[in-house]
Amino acid sequence: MATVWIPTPYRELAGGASTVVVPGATVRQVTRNLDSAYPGFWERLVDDERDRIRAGITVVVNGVSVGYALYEPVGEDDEVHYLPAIAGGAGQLQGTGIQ
Amino acid sequence: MRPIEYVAPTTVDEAVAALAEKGDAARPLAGGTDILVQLRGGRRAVDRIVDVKRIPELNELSYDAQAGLRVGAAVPCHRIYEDEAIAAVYPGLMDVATLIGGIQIQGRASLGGNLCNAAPSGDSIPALIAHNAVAEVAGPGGKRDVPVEDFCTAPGRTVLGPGEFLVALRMPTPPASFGASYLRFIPRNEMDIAVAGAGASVVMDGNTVTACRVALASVAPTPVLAEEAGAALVGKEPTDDALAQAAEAARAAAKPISDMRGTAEYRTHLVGVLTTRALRNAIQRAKEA
Amino acid sequence: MTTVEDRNYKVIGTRPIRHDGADKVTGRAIYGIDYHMTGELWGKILRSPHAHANIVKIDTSKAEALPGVRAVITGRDLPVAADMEVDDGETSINTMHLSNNVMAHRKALYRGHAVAAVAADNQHIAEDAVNLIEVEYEVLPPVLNGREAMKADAPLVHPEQTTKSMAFRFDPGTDTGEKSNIAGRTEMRLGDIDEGFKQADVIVERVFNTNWVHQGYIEAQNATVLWNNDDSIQVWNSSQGTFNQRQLMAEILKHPVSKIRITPQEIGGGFGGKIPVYLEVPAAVLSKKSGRPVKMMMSRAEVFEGTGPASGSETVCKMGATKDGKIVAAYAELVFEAGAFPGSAVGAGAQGMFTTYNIENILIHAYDVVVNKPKSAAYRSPGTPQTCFAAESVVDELAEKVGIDPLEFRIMNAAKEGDRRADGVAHPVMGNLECMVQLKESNHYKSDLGGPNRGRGIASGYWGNAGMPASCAVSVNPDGTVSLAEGSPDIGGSRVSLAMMTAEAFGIPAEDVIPIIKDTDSIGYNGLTAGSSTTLRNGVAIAQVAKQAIDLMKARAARLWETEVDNVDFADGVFFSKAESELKLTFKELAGKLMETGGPISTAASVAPRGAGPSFSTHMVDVEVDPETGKVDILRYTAAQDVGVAIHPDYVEGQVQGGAVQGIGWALNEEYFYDDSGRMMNSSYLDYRMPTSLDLPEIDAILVQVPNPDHPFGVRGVAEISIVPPLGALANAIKAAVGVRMQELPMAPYKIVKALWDKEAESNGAG
Amino acid sequence: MPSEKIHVRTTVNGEATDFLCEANQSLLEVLRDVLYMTGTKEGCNDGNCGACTVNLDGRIVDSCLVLGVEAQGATIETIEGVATPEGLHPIQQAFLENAALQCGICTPGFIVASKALLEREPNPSEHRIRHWLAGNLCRCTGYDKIVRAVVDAAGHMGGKS
Repeated sequence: MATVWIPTPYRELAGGASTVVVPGATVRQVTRNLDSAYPGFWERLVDDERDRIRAGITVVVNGVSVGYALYEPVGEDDEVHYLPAIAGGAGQLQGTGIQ
Repeated sequence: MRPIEYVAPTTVDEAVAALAEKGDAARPLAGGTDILVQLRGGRRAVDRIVDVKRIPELNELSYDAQAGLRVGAAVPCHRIYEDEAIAAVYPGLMDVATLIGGIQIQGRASLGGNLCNAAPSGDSIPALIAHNAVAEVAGPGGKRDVPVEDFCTAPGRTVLGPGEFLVALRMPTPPASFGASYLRFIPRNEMDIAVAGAGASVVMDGNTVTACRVALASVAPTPVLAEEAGAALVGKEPTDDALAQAAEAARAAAKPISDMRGTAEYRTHLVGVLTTRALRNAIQRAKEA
Repeated sequence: MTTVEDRNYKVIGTRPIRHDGADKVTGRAIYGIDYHMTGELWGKILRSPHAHANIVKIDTSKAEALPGVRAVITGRDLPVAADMEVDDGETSINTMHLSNNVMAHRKALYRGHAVAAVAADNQHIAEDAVNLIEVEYEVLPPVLNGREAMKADAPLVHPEQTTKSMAFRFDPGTDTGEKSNIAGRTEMRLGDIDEGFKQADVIVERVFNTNWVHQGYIEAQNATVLWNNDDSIQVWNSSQGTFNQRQLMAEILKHPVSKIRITPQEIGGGFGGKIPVYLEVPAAVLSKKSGRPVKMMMSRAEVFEGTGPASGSETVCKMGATKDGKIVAAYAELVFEAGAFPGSAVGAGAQGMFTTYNIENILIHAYDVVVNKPKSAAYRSPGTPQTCFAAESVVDELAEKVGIDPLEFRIMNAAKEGDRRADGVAHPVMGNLECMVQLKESNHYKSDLGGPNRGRGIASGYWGNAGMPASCAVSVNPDGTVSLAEGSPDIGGSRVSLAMMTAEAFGIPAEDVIPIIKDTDSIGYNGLTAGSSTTLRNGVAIAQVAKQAIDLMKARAARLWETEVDNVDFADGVFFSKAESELKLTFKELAGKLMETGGPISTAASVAPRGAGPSFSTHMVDVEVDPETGKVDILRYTAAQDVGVAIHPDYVEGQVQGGAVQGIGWALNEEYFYDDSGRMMNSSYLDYRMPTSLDLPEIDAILVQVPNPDHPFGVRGVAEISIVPPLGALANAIKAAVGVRMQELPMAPYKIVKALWDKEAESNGAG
Repeated sequence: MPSEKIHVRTTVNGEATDFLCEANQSLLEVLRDVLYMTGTKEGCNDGNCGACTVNLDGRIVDSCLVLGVEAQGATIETIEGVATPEGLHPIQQAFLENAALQCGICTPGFIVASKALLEREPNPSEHRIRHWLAGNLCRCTGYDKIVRAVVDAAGHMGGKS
């Protein structure tokens, strides 16, 4: 099961926890399962219309940025972070977000 | 830039006529390093540019021990600092000719243009004042002389009337044991506008100052002659105390504003620092002269 | 982990002459504005003279009547943009805001905000015409400072804007419903901050301010645009990312992305500032209206006032350490001025702030605040110079308080692989500690200062770097050279670094690779020339295209040798038979036989690399301060930086040196100087005061090479980090020289003198 | 409305060159937009960056601060005249070998300025080089490699640096 680090402002949603362990083999599944356990995350993190992580957020799996892609694989013992997408100009409309 | 008319007269009289015909709507062009920027930025608008560089008198640079120095109004800075004889006799001019702009600007900009631009920060003006320079002005009424300290009347304004323009700057041959210096403070080492500037000249008799002039830039609406600062040293040995009195008098003559280049308080402080340093430098040069 | 020496490269690490070099030293290189088209018009923008004003009425009739004027437009000529969030470089921006920024619609939000535009037969007529446009403004009070803007009674830049309390900056988050200039707030928390400060024996808390600064690229923004009769739009411009700009133009103009082609010309610097679109949009609309190609270029004042500088900021920084020198807690509150629209680099500033150190308890509050200044844009390690200036100043003071040498203190607390950043992510392989150690071993560190009023300052910095997608194509030429098609504008020598990686992969000299930069229709998607990512991401694509091409060539060798392809291998530029050792062909030899063995070979690949590899750097500077004038002279400067693998060491050093000098400018003199009405008073190079050659000593670059394990050539970004440490390093050096702790940038001479006076008054008062 | 054009005769890079320009056009504008010699660059258009440096009658000047009409009878050398058919000038070669450029927009100005320096002073000190080039802004390199390139070129041109 993956360890999800809860973005600080959303820790209330997770009962104050800074990390939670949820199952899932992709970013999408992990985020779904996170939302099932603690409702509200999906809406905050996912842009349903475009079927991607919201603009300005990047997902980091085990220290490696996978951008806004929902279908990236997540391994059994991986860590998943949802971070601001930032770099020297990185993270554009069709691009991957940046760690 | 708005459409302009360009004329390039070859005599003083033609230039006077070309300027007089248009009044305020005409402007002389020498090195162009200020006027073209102002025209492009919309800070000045003229209909006619009178290029004075083709008039022989304005390109003349001559020195002899009897007559002194004559610098045509369009003579670019580099001609001054590349003339070793002039640089040796007029060290204050040498200082400003080498610090106005960068090498490219010095290839074009003239002391005359710097004076006529009449910026409060005009670096050459305190040095010219320190060297007792006189501006030779031509106009519809003929020629007249104006001491440089009386030339600028307000930021960007001078005593020049309609049709008048600057022909040359004249400086007497300095007496023996004369030294001059101009120092300015800028945050960078080149390509900058003085936060404050001080020009000084002294005549020494042994270790006694017999004449002294101090002039300041960037601390008043025009560059100013700080007469009291010079007077404070005359008849005295340049001790630390005497220099401090001169610096204090210079500070009193400064009426700076606060702006992006520094606060009024800081500028007044700099006047003291720069006056002291310029005086020390001038005295050193006088002793070596 | 392999070292760079283990890798045994033949081309990587050498210093060939750049492929575009002859063009650039002879003046033949074509930059954006050098591109000319028959019938082109010159466009010019009318900009708001007010920092905050409603646009009541625009009368363009006099401008339109001027002979030589071909088109005049205002914000009403742009489509109404959707209220939708999109990514734009290091920040994200709402499409409506993006559109409003290139041309004001109903309100001018900063001085310099575009309100109308003209196309005319030449630039002088265009300028005259702009001055004939009459705009009636209702002037509103501006808000010019982030802290002021946060107050309840501050004028609202966007009256409908409410504060979003959110993970980062964007919807939906939690909307407070409260009308505010605070566009967003976020926090990062690691460990237990209260517990951390309880462990501390010494605590330092200070407030730091930085002013707005500009990237300062020498080539102004420019664009030549043709809106053709078939509604295709062609753009020739100076761009840090053609694909991103194509998308932004499509969003603003509501035009199909496939009908826009951007051909990047040579680019005269960017540093983040040429990621957004500005002139491209009005030039397109003017072209549509006039039926002619329209060329536009900003004046230098327009560049300062009408593009995207780096945010001004306030940082409250509090850190605690034990008496034996372990940093145990770090707290910060960041207020970043986003400019007229939300989206500063405050998130990056928060993430980078304490990242050089292993600190278990961290809390950072960050605010993104709109003010009546230009919309901020990326500038080299966006957000991080501001916050690291604060952190590195406080770290220095902690070291002083616990009596440990500042470099030793940093070494003791240096973050290492596996340690966690403020946002919880564990560090990968990186050379943070190695930079500090190599600096400690340098001659500079061992040298004496040699005079009064001199001081030495040290500071460290972090930048995360970027990945981003890349597409490359190679074709093997019959003479054994390789043409490399790529899509990232070359802003500082990337052609040569990409050619070198290509050469390495094919086993040929760098000179035998021909790198060509393509337009948006001629190559697959490419990310920005930004985020220190160009060499990194294209290197991943190059490794892939080279492998594909070599595999195809192995099959050709097999055909020639009448053997199975499995019997053919390739190493060091030579194809050889595993079965018969005498069968060998160099790359060049085989390239000459392609036509006889099945025809030409070219391959293409698109990649989206992961694992950019973070950058760390520590700088050391010696200064002398004139206590009478406050002038700071830089005597000696050394920068140690983990560069992964230096593909072309000269250009890597150049990035280190150039960034250090931009940081020096930011630290000492550069700033946006505003009057109370929001007018920038120093919008020229003369008064903005970037460093000249005479203001600097040699900049020594120590290249620490800790290869990025996630990259085929070990590359990690090198371009941005170097601007982060100088601010703190100079503040620390000034403190060491004359005993005053400068907390506001720039550390201009008048401020240093004032600080010295205050210190003297304080000691007199105390005495 | 275009005003009347003026006929100007000059020598540009050794070739007799005539052009027509309006009085408000700078020499920079004439070079770039009338003669299509775009090697000379515009950085600030107010004499503070040196990107438009040309040699005018033996002196380096900012061509943005010269009117085209002022060039009547003048001898002008631009970046386009620095290399010869035989090859690059030693300064150009030194800029390449020392990686003294990144984006390259300031490079023509630096090369024209450096050439004028070395023709005047074959063996300048590092400080003199920094002083001479202070009117040329570079935002990419931090100047280090530019200064080194000029020192190197001086050596190749006969100076002893």
